[in-house]
Amino acid sequence: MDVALLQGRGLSKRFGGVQALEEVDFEVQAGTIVGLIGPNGAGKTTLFNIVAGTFPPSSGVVLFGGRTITGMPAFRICRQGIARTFQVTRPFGEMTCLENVAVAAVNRHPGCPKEQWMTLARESLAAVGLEALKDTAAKHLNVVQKKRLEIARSLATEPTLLMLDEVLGGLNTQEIQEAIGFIRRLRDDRGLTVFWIEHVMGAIMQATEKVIVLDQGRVLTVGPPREVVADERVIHAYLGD
Amino acid sequence: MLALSITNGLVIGIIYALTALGVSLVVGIMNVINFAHGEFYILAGYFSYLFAHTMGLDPVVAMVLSIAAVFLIGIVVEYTLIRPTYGDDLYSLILTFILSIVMQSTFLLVFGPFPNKPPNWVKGATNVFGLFLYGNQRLAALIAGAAVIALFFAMLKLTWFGRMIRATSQDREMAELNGINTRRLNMLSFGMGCALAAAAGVILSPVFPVTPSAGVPVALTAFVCVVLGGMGSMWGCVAGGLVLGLVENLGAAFVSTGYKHVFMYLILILVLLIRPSGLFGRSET
Amino acid sequence: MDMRMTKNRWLLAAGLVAFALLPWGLGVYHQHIMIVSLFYVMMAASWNLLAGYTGQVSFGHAAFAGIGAYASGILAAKAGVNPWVGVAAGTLLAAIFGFLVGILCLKLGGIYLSLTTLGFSEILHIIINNEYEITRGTMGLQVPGLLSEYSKLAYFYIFLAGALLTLGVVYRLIHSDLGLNFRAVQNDERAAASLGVDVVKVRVLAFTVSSALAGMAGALYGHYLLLITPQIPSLDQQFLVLSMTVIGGMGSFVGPVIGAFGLEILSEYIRAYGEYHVLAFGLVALAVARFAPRGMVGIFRSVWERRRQAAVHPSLPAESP
Amino acid sequence: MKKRLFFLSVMTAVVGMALVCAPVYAVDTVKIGVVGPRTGDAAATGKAFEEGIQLATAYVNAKGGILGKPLEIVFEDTAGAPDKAASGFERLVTRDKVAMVLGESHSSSALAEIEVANRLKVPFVVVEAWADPITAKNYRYVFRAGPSNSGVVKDTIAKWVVHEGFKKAYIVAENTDWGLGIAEISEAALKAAGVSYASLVTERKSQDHYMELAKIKEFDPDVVLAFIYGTGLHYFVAQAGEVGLTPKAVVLDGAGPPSLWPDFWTNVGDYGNLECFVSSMHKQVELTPLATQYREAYVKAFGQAPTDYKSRSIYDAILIAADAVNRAGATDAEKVVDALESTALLVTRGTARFGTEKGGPEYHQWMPPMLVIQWQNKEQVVLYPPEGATGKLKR
Repeated sequence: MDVALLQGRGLSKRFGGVQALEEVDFEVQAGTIVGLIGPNGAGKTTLFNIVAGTFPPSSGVVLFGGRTITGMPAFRICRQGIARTFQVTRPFGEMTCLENVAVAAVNRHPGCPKEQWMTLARESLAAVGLEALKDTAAKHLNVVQKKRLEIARSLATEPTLLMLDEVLGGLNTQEIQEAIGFIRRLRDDRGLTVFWIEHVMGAIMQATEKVIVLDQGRVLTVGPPREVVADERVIHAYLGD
Repeated sequence: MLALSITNGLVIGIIYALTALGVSLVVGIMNVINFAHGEFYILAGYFSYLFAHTMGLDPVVAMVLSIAAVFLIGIVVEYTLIRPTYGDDLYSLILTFILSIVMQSTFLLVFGPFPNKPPNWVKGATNVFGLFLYGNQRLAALIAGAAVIALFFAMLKLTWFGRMIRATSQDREMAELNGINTRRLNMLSFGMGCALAAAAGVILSPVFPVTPSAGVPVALTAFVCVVLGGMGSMWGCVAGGLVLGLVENLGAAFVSTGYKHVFMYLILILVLLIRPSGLFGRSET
Repeated sequence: MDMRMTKNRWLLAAGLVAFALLPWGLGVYHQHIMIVSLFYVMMAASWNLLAGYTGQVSFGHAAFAGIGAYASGILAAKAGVNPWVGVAAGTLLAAIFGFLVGILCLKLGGIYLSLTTLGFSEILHIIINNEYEITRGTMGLQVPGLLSEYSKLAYFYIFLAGALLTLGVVYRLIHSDLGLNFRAVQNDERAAASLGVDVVKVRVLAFTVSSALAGMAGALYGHYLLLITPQIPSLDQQFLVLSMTVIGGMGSFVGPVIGAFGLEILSEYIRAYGEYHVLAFGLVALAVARFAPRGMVGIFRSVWERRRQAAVHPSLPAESP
Repeated sequence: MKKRLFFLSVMTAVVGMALVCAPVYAVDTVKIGVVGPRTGDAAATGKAFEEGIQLATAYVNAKGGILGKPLEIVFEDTAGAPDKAASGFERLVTRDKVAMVLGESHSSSALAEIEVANRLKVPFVVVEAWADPITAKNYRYVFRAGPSNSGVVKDTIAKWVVHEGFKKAYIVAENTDWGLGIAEISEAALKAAGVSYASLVTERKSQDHYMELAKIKEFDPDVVLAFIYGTGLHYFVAQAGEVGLTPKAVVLDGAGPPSLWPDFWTNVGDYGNLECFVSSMHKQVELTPLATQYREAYVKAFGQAPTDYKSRSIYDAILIAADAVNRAGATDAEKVVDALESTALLVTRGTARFGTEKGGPEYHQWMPPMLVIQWQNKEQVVLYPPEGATGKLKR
């Protein structure tokens, strides 16, 4: 079959004396929604940071569309078509929501007329339903709005792969359903591939085609969500002894 | 000439290292560069002069008092000026830079432009290995400086406070997760950094009398030491100090006396080009 | 909205014309103060581009002014080059040095820039002192003026043009796509990088432009004073520029202009108190940086906003600086 | 709120303008400007100038003032920086409308100021800035009632070196124009006198002179001519003692005042003994009755004997200026310059007369006699010139 859009091979990362990731292999197929789960400290965000170029792995390679992107600086990886959100949101607090999104849009279309990227920015903001707050400084938003803003920014980079880091935190049941619908539509309508760290298991069960489980820096298991949840090792890892 | 330049290089190097340790500590713990570091050094020199010369206290008592006073002032400065800017590197840089100018002009008003010198501990000079004469006060400064550095490292290794410092400078988030009160730690380490500057100040002021603006070159050298040794690395900064002392003195002896202080910047640029994390720094965060 | 814009524009134009005519009614002494203030407008506005808009503190801004001044001065005094060509050369040289220092340390982050620029300014001082045969050391290098006839009025217009050029460049930059990148980097460089902003490039660019503008200001200043001394690239000068920006309002377009005029005029009045005046500036700058980090502009703006919020219209249009 | 803000800014503007334009309602005086460093590294000189100004103003006004009006001195700070000096000078002329300007102790500042003096056509009497070009430029409005580098070296230092029979000399110069300039002149003078010499440059900000001293020791000189101003000299003298260069060799402080500063002895300790320095003042060498009168007035006003001779230098300059304006009969610049050129006034250091022959640094220059003094057990002993000597060189 087709080559995976995103592939990691033998990824390890060590911080000082701590082994955060050890020999991790994984694949994310184009056009799928893949969940990344695991208990706290399993290395999920570290893996995201390596893919996104925040820091290089100690060893191993990352392939995107079949080409290696290991060790590329973050901004270049973004320009390859990988967008990510942060677990703890990082809005540009002093800038308005529209400006926040415009930063992403303008770097997607450098040197193009302002109209073009401003349209993209407005559309992205509208897609997450924040258009009414476009002139509000990002620091005044609440946590949920900040998460939406991050997704809008990511969309404005017109990515092929969207990496979401716990975007459902703080939402109620109904909002979670809306969010799941939204993410599915991103895939169905825009053809985006989604790589998703989430603690809300219900969402993972509902939305993903495949789940990768990390524990203590290693891949515990990979498979369709239903199988994974039934796996004893996974239950063990989550619940402990 | 060679023997003298190496000896003098080591003496000056130890002194540089002592001054730089305070900067390194504060950078490691708080990620703040204290631009007023040199002024705290000078302040201690003035205190020591005031206590020993004007008030006639015993020089050793005067030195201890001066260090304690500067430690307290450091804590007040951290509490009032640095703490509110925490997390904003930009403002802590600007604030400490302005603070250094304010302190300089205050010194000028209070102590005048003349140099002030606390009394010598010892007099005369010693013939070292029959090779050259060397000022006794400098030898005493070398011993005192080395003793303070040793004491500092012992504290890092052996005490609870030292362990907290090492843990925090390695990984701040981990330290916070492990329940270290970083606020109090910040305050103590800033005070400690100032106290280290003060220790250097009281040890050195009998050799190099203090003037209001003499803190600037002191701080600059300390910064170069810290970058040279690797930001936040304590051993690196001691090594950086020794390297600087030697380079300067060998350079002055065999290349040019007028460009003595340029050598250290050349080394700095080389290090930044070749090994930006410094001679002993960790290569990534 | 449009009406207000055009009205504002007219007001701005009228204010500028009034300002441009001002020196005709002033004596030589006050003309001098105006010229020096305009020099500081150039310095503070270009420093603000760096510190206020990309969040990096350079302590070598005065040093870059020195590079411009000495390059232009040496060319004019020793090689007989036309001072205007010299000013251009000085600006270019400052830009080149800015670029080199920038790529040397900017990928390492902000603190390294601050330390390296401080070291840079120190090296420059030592070189100026040691190479006194070329630079005349602390004695100062006597240089020709920009015009064959010395006229304060003419210098006023030259400096006004220089200040407008500087402000124009800064305005264009911060209102272009780049301006967005600048502010993004200042707000959160990691988030900016994740959105495709080349953080190092943005910083090096801002640093290069800012250094070039400082070089131009320094070169013009040297040819106005007719004497170039190590005072131009000194830390005192750096402190003054920093205080002006901080007190006026860092990260705001008009802040440095207010700061430059305010402090320069104030310093003429408190000059009589000699040694107290640096201390007074320092204390004010410290208080402002600590309690009102947005400076005078920030204070005015918060008063303004509070007044608006109290008014009937609850909506809050974006304030453009 | 808006109204109040508007009102506030208008008030600020009005008060500002009022300050700018405020006419000075004061007693009708003759104003003379003084420039000097009141802040910065050389603020000590500013203090000395202030003392001299106080005594001289009292003296002149007691004798009836200038043109029948009281003398008023406006003292402008230069901070020792040429650009501030130039604008300060200009401010004295354009804002305070002074008749003439005196003072200065930095060559760099003076060189900037003479350009302004020449441009604005204001008589300027330089007091303690030694660089030759100040008078060598032969500006009509510029005078110097004080030593010049070449004057000090040729008339005093070089002659003293020969007089004491020194064979080998070492010149140490700080890396400023003054240090490097006077070192160059000294090299030429020593060469002409047949004294063998070597020289090196030291950094002005340097506190550690061990390496330089090691080099000097290898040369084994009889005398070290140290052209280091300020604190640096104290470090140099103390460290020269530590490494054993002195007392075998004699150190001459070529700048003078640093050896007289109040903290000299605390800073150098016993190593200050037998150090020599150049000065224009010594309490036992009072060449004129006015010198004695000056010292008595000083003691009366400040409770101690004068230390820094620069207070007396500015005192002399004020007397010379008052005399010239009185003889000119007006504060008109041209008349004052003419009067200055024909000055023959007895002041504390002798009879002031300005050279009028164009071409060299002697134009518009009065070179007062300088002394070489040695510290002998904390007592100042004059070694040179022989006619004023109060003792012999000790080694």
